[in-house]
Order: sequence, then C-alpha cells, then structure tokens
Amino acid sequence: MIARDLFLRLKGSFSSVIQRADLPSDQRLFVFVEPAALKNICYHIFRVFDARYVISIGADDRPYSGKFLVAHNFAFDADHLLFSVLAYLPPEKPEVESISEVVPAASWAEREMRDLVGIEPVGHRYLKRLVLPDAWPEGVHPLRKDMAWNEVPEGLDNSREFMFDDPPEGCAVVPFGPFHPTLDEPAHFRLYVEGEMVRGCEYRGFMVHRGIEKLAESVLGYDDIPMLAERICGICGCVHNVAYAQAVESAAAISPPPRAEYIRSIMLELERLHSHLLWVGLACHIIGFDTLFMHSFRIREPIMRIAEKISGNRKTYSLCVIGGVRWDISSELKGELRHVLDGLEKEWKPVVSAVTGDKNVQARTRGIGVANRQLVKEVGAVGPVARAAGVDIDCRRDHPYAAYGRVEFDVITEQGCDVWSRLLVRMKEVFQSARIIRQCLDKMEEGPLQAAITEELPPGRMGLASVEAPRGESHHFVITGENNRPRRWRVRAPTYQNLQAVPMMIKDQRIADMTISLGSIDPCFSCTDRLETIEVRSGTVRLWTQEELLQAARSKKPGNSGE
Amino acid sequence: MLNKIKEAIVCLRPGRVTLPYPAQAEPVPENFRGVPRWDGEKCIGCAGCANNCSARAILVLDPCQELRILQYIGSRCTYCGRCAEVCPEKAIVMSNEFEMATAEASDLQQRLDIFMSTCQRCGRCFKGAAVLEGLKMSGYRSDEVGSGRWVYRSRALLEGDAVVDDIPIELD
Amino acid sequence: MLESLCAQMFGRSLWVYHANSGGCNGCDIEVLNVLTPYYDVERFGIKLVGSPRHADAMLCQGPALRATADALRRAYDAMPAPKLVFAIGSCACGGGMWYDSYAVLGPVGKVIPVNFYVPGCPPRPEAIIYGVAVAVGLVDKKAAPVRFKQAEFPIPLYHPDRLHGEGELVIYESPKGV
Amino acid sequence: MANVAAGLLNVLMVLLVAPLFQGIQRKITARIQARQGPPIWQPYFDLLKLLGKEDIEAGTVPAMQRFAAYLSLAAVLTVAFLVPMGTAVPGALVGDAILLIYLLTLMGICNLLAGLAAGSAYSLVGISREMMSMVVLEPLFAIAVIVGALHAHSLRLEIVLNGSAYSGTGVPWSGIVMLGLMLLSFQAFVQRVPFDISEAETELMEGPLMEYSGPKLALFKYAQMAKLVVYSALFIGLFIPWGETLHPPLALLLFWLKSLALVLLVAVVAATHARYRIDQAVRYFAAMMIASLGALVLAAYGY
Repeated sequence: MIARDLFLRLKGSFSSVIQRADLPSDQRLFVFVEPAALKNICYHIFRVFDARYVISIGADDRPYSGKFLVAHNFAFDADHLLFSVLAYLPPEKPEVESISEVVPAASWAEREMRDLVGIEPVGHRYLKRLVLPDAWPEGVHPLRKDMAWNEVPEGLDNSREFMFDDPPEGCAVVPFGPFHPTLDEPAHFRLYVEGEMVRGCEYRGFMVHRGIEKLAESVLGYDDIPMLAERICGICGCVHNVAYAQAVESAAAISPPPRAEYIRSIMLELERLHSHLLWVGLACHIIGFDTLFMHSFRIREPIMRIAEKISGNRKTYSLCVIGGVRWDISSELKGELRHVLDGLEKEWKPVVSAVTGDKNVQARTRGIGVANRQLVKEVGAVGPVARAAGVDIDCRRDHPYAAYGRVEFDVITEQGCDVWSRLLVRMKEVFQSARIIRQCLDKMEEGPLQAAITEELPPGRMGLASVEAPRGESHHFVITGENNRPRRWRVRAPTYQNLQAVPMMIKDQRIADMTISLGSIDPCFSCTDRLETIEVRSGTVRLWTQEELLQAARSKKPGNSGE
Repeated sequence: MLNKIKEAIVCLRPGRVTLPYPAQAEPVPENFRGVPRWDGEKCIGCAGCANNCSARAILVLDPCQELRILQYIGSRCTYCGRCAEVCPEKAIVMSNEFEMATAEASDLQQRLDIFMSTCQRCGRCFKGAAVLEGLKMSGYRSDEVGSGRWVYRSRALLEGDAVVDDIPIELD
Repeated sequence: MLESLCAQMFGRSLWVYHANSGGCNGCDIEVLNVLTPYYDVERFGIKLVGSPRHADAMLCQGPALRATADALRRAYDAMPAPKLVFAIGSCACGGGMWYDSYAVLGPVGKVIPVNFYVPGCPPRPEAIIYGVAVAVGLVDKKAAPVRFKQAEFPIPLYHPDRLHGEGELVIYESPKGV
Repeated sequence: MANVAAGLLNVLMVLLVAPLFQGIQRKITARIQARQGPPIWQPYFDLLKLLGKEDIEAGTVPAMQRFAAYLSLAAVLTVAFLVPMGTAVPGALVGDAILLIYLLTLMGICNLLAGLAAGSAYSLVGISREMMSMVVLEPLFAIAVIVGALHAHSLRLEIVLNGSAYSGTGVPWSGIVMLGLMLLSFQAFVQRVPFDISEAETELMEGPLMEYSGPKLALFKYAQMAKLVVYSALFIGLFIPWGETLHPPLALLLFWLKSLALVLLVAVVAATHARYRIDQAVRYFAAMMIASLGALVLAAYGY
C-alpha cells in the first residue's frame, strides 16, 4: 500500500505532470513524468518526503521508444520502497534540468550521464568531465546504442595530460596513486597540502573501467552476466551477482525457490564476514599494526575455505543464475559451516575486546575522517559510513531480499561519525552475520535450486534491486531487452556515493590520516569505476563546504518548472 | 600497557598455523572449479560452451562442414564452470587442477578437433536446457583463433553470409 | 664469486611490488593472503615492498587498461634489473572477460614483458605460491597444451580464397529459419 | 693499540651480527603473528641480493645520493668504533661524549640527505617528518649522555658509557628517570613501529629511501640494521653496564646477550603497536624531553 499511498501523495502535488506510473509491487514504484518537472519533483521527494537519494541513470532508448530516458532513483528506507522517477527526453536534444542543486549527491551521476549517454544536465554547477578522458572527442558517447563495445573512436589522443584544477594558494600538491601500497586498486588523488595538513584534494578515479555495462548490453546473455557482474569487484562480487539476478527477477516477475534464497543469504553473509575481516586487517595494516592484520587474515581463512567447499572457489562464488542458484549446501557442509562459525566467534571475540581497549589504535582513529549525519544525507553515503554516523539504514532490513525477511538480526549503529566508529560497526557486524547464517541453516528447507523459466523474458520491463554489500547498498537497475540480454544495466556500487564524502572527510586533516580516512570507507574503485569508458580521468570532487551544504539543505524552493 | 600484554597473549595463543605448501599439498575440495577439461570422445561439437562462456574464452572455427575446431584460451578463462554446466553431453569437467603457473601462455590452451557428422540441418545446434541459455549464434563460426578473438555476429548477419570475417556488431 | 653469490640470492630474497592495473581486487587480496599466516611466503624470503625501486618482481593484477598502461610501464621501468613480472589472474594473463572491450588494451603482456603466468580467477594462494616456486626453480611446471583430434581429416581445410571457387570447394549454405 | 683492535673488532662484530639480529627480529615478529617467518639468515640474503641488483640513479642529485649512502653506513660504523661492546673501551683515544652526540646526529642527517637528494614528493614529506622527530629526539639522547657526564664529572667515553648514569652518590634518581625515558623512546631511536613515521611503508612508501635501489639501498638497509646494534650498545653502556669487568670472553658474551634481549624487546613492542602520527609522536617526545630536563636539573644537583 505504501507505493500506492506515495503515488497518491505525489499525484496530489504534481497531477498535471505525471504521465504514467507503474506499481509492479508494493516495494517498487516507477513514475514517468514530464522532463521539465523532474527537478521540482526530485526536490519534493528528497527534501519534503525525506527520501534517500540512490542514483541517476541515463539510457539511450532510441531503438525502442525513439527517445532518451533519464531516471532518478530514491529509496524510502523506513517504508521498504524503492522509487524511480523517469522522464523521456527528445532524441534530437537530450537535455534535462540538473537536480544536483537540490540533491548534491546526484552530482557525479549527472556528470557520468553527460559523459556516457550524452544527456546534458542543464544548470549543473560543476560540469567538468567525470568519467571520460579529456582526450575523448566531443559528442562521442560510448553508452549510446550506435557505439559498439569494442569501438575506439577516432580522435583519441592518449598522450594528452590530465586537466587538473589549480591548487589553492599556498598549497603544495602531493600526488597519491595511481599505484600506492594502501590502494589495492589504481586511483589517483592530488592532495593539496600545507605542511602536513590536507587542505583539499582532486580525485581522478575511474581508472578501473573495463566496459562491463556495455559488454552486458551488447555481447553477453542473461545468464552470463551474473559471472560478469561478480567480477565487478573481487571482494563483494557475490553482492553484484545476486543484485543483478534480483533486478532481472524483479523485472520479469520470477521468484526463486526458497532454498535458493536461503543459500543466497548464506553466501552473501559469508562474503560479508570475509570482507569485514579483510577490512579490519587492511585498516590495521594502514596504521602500521601488522600483527592484527595477520591475525584477522588468519581468522578469515576458514571462511574462505568453507566458501571454496560450497561454491568451488574461494572468492568468486559464481552463485546465481536468473531464477536461482547453482550450488547446494549439503547437510555435511552445513555442519562444517556451523563449526567454522563457532571457531570464528571464539577467535574474534578476544580480538574485538583487545582492540576496543587499545588506546594506541584509538589514537589513530578517533576523530579522524569525520562524516556526520548531514554529510551522509547530502552525498547519499551508505553502509558502515552511514551507520557509524548514527543513520540507521541497512538494505537487508529495509528492502528485504533473499531470505533476510525471515531471519532476525540487529543493525549496528554508532554515533561517533569517525574511523573508530566505522571500525566498531564492522567488528560488531561480524557477529550479526554469523547469527544470520545460523538461522538460515536452521530454517533452510529442501527444495529445488532454480525456478523453471519456460519462456524468454519480456523486453522493456524495469527492475530495481538493492543488496547490502559489506560497504553499503549496491543498487542495480535493469531494463530487460531482446536477444536474451538486457537493454540497460546500471550498477551503483556503495563506494560511488561514499567516495564523494572523502574530500570532506580528509579536509583539514594530516596526510598521515588521509590513508586511513580513505581506507575507512572501504573503497572499492573497481566497483565504482565499472563503467564502460576508456580511460577516465580528472573527475574533481566537488568540495561542498559546510555552509554550502546547509544552504543546499535549506534552500528555498527550486525554480519553478514553468519558468 | 595491560592491554598490549593482553593483545600479545591473544596473538600467541593460536601458535603457528603456516602450511607446508608446496612441500606438501592439502587436498583440494571436491567441487573446486579448476581447469575445465574436455572429454574429446564425448564432445558433439554443439559449441554450447562457447555460446555461454562469459569470458568468451572458447573459440569456434568451422573450416568446413565436417570439421569443427574448439579452441580454449585458458589464459583468460574465469573458471566459472558455466561450460561444464550447459554441456549436454557432460563432456566438460571442471577438474581440480590449479597449479597451472607457466612461463608460456600457450601452455594453457586446449584444442579439440571435432568430427561433425551432418544432420539434415546445419548439424551444429545447441539447445540449452534453460531458455536463457539459448543460442546467440548458430551455423558456421569463424572466430579468430590466431588472435584469440571471439567474433560476434548477430542473427541477422548469419542469415546473410555464412562465413564472414570480423564484422563489427550490428545493433538489433 | 660475489657476483654469482648475489645472483644466487635473487631467488631466495624476492621482494615483490604489486600493481593492480585495473582488475577487480580479487587477485589483490589473494596476493595479500599469501603473506598471511596460513601461507606466509616470507618463509621463502618474499616480501612486499611499497616502491618499485626496491622490487625484484612485479605482481600484475588486472588487465592493462588504457588509463593505467602508462603508469604500469613507468612502474616497470622503475624496477632495477634483474626483474621478473608475474601476471596473476585471468585478467593479467589473458585480458579476462573484457579482453576486447574498448576500455581495455588487453593482457598486461601487451604493455610489459611477462615472465610467468599464474591463471585463476582469482588464483588460489597455493597457485600463486606455486607460480613463485616455478619461477625460482623449486618445482617444475605442470601446465601443457592439450590437443585432441576425434579423427584425422582428409578434407582440405577451408581457405577464404576458395570461398567462391569451384570444384572441390565445400559449399556453404546459409542456415535458414534460425 | 689494544683500543684500536677493540674498535675494529666492534665494527666487525656489528657488520656480522646486525643482519642476524634483524633475522631474529623477523622470526619473533612472525611468531607473534602465528606464522613461520623467514629463515634467520634472511637479511644476509637480502643484502647480498641488493648488492647484485642494478643501481638506478633516478634522484635529483645522484652524487649526493651516493654520498649519503656511504655516509650513512660510515657514520654508524664510526659510532660502533667508539662504543664499548664488551671489550676494552675503544674510543678513548679519539673522541669524547660530544663527538658521540655529533655522530649520532650525523646518522639522522644521512637520512635527510638521502631524501633530499632523491627529491620525490614522498621523500620530502618523509624528511620533513624525520626533521621534526630529530628536533626532539636528538636532544633527548644528548641529555641522557650529559646526565651521565654530570654524574661522572667527565666527558670521556669510557667513563660516560660505563653506567655513568648511576655513578652519583646515593640513589641515582636522575639516572633512573633517564633509564625510563630512554626505554620509552628506544623504538624511535632505532626507527621501529610505532615510531617509524618517516618511513611508514603504507603512507610514504619508505619515505627517504623510496627512490633508492640496488647496492645503495643495501647500504642504507645495512646501516639501519647496524643502527639497532649500535643504539643497543649505547643503551647498555649508559644504563646496564654490569659485567664489563668479567673475563673478556664472558664479558663479550654477556654484552651480546644483553643486546639480544633489547632487540627482542624492540621486536615485541613493534609487533604489538600501531604507528603513531607525527604530531602525536612529537607531543610524546616533547613530554619526554621536559621530563629529561627535570632529570638534568636533578643530575646537576647531584641526585
């Protein structure tokens, strides 16, 4: 009923501009509106209804409807609703009013849309290229349907240097990356430093683009894409694997059998366990505490082993196909898994109590990398970053999927907003994950692993799925298509939003804290950069000052759409 | 100070856990997905594995009606196990081999020359068990074995020329 | 004498630098894993170093992307000779799933010379150790190409020139009703 | 002559034993981390391998880089020549405590030179940190020596480095205070976690040494290893000199056992701590320095 209520409320204010609404279920709502009204409606949803911004998507829909499509996704966490506002844009002039003024978190997504699909966000305050390189010729947009996945446009000049902004006065520039011992993946930060203090930074990321979405839209089939999705990220791969499958399932109204759902939950939690232990280890490595790094990897090892026994690989489980899972958990493995969990809890408890009492670790993490509630709301940060700021969101509870609706667990929150709180959140979530797995093992019933799919999936349907990755919400948006593959598949990894908070987190802190602050969001550049572009550079992170944030939050109503 | 001592005790408790590998190897889990191995006798050359390979690591070359060459480019295989899963004859098994380190990438390749007896139609049909595994291409294929490339052709193209060189994707 | 001793020590004290040129992280954390208690490659003298100048071997993960190829080449050039390059994982060895995507140049071998390939997605820590063991000569490689023929074929192989020829040419018919 | 022989013996012993101590440290660290760890001879292998590698001179001032590399080892070895190591006190002929303090500072300056000559951004951040910690650390050690000298009423090395900190009349309060302070900051002198701030692998990629490769890196690494031994010897000389009067082989053995114990302590502390930030470290040292000034005042009044 929530979806219907919300739609009626929206209709009350905007009845004249709403063209159509789809309510495929109680947890999903798609509203098609006039493009001119988008900004106003988004403002209303974000500020008045207090929704959480998820992502904006641009799609080239010309071969099907003759138009471009733009979508802004929001989540109503308390009401278990994922909500998408869509508008069709004319093919000859794909322009849409930017919403980044009212929803700061949309800044990156709109710039990405401009680069890749060529939809111009009019009125965006910082229209520097985000994902495409400076060398990329104007007017070539790789995500348009008339570009092939392996096509390299003419006029590409690889030798051109990045166009960095000028550093502020009196600041030296310290490059950080692309290869740096604390960065597992390439990413490049230019830190503006005054002595030891960081005064700002410019981020040139998107170096891990491998063309994933484009491959999915043009080469692979529905059942191959889960394997591709899994390799978006080596740590939270299973999350993308499940999220993609669920997005397609929600679009095509397929419901996987219960046993498959339990197995999905179990594997997702196993992944969370290994990811959190890994993170604690890496965070300790960053602050020079190698012993704890070694021990959390030691404690993590049995989890990798049991995952290998279940799925055949330590990390890439290759778990899902559309409508179910590929691997079963036999009763022997169940027992073994329980045993592993017991051992894990027994070993992890003393570590947690030792670390929480450790003044030395606290000295390096308390009050560092602060992301408060307001910043979290403005940039749409998710996962432990949000929960460490006291924002009580968790997709497993808010948008139940797989078997999470059938198990009990606590959502861990902390109030400190700093690296220390994030450390605590992750350390405690380990126990919750173990708890979830135990319940799943108990409740799992016999049954088939895959739903029978008897006919091809209907094209043109839309599906949304949010899955709680160890780093936060992973959001997948799918439009089903012809030829056994989706028309458009958009992945928003949690780091995509969390990374936008980093410049604020490291501002006016010491260089030494930069690495742990960045590390504390558990950055996963390969997730964030999954897109389909060639080298991508010179995305500057817009530094939102506190005043600007406040101003944006309180700003008067945005310009009327009629103006 | 006390805390540090406590930590040291926590650290010392588990003792030494280092495994003796490579001097002595632990058994590999049964369903570990190692290198896929083709049973050349069983293979019927339907190329379902190639059609469902997300890394496009299995190339198909049809030099003539009676011969089909399957070339497995092991260096980019992602060991997802889909080929073994979709194979109608169960001619592919995910073996337990993982010690594949080598100085030559060509050591990782497997090649299968399959004798294709002809049926009334093209004799190269693969119909997956599930709808979503369906055919992306049928008939003759000529992937570029030399350069390791998988040549994508849409159905529309296949209906025109049977054998085509590298033709850029036509969007449909 | 000293020189030969120094050369001998190369295999017993391999300092590695890990460079992810655009992979998914999976191989990265398996590489980290081989440093940790269960696998502990430090017992072979292998140590992770932060600067390519200190390194003897580079562990490459991920395909060579257009965006990172330059950085990869620079890191390789910064290493003092003698140096080894290990391609770890399917992306580094063969380009992975995205080998022909326009964002990707291909396997790292296209940018820098690769000495050893360790396939896997990601390779198990044991497989990585095995790769190093092969490199330093502790064990022999097991991988070998496989070729299987169901029958000997007397049929002349198809050649594009003959496509429109006559005589012994095999006739190609376009499949109908696909 | 015997003095010179003893000094040469010291230098030889330091060169021989320093990598072994490093190896033991790595083994101990591995034990705490629940793993097998490298062979105890690993540091020798490392040094030999580095000697056989290509030497890339990529810094801004190659000549200075070369100079810094040689100087760093030379400075450490000179100190080793002067410090008693279970044998007859060698340095009496050539220098006194003031020279010692200078030489110790020179060891730090080598690192600064090395970073400056390399000239990369990380090296520069590294040396700025090194300088900050030197500013507070060097005086600390100097005060420890001066406290001893005040007690002993002499600057002669063989007297200062023979438990002079306790040589006053009555309970040597200042000596005990200095012992505590030096124990608490010993990690910093030998540049181990939690005070390896200027080299912080995960932040600065080994800071000043980032641009060095091959033989030059070997020299720096060797100097670092030797530094640990030399500082242990200094510490033992100042604060735990007992047993020097034993029969020479026994005294020698006792000395190396004592330094081994110190090395083990360093390894354990390094393994159980996280790295401090430079400002935290400087604040910590500043507190130490104030306390040490108190000790100095005490010593001046003969306590």
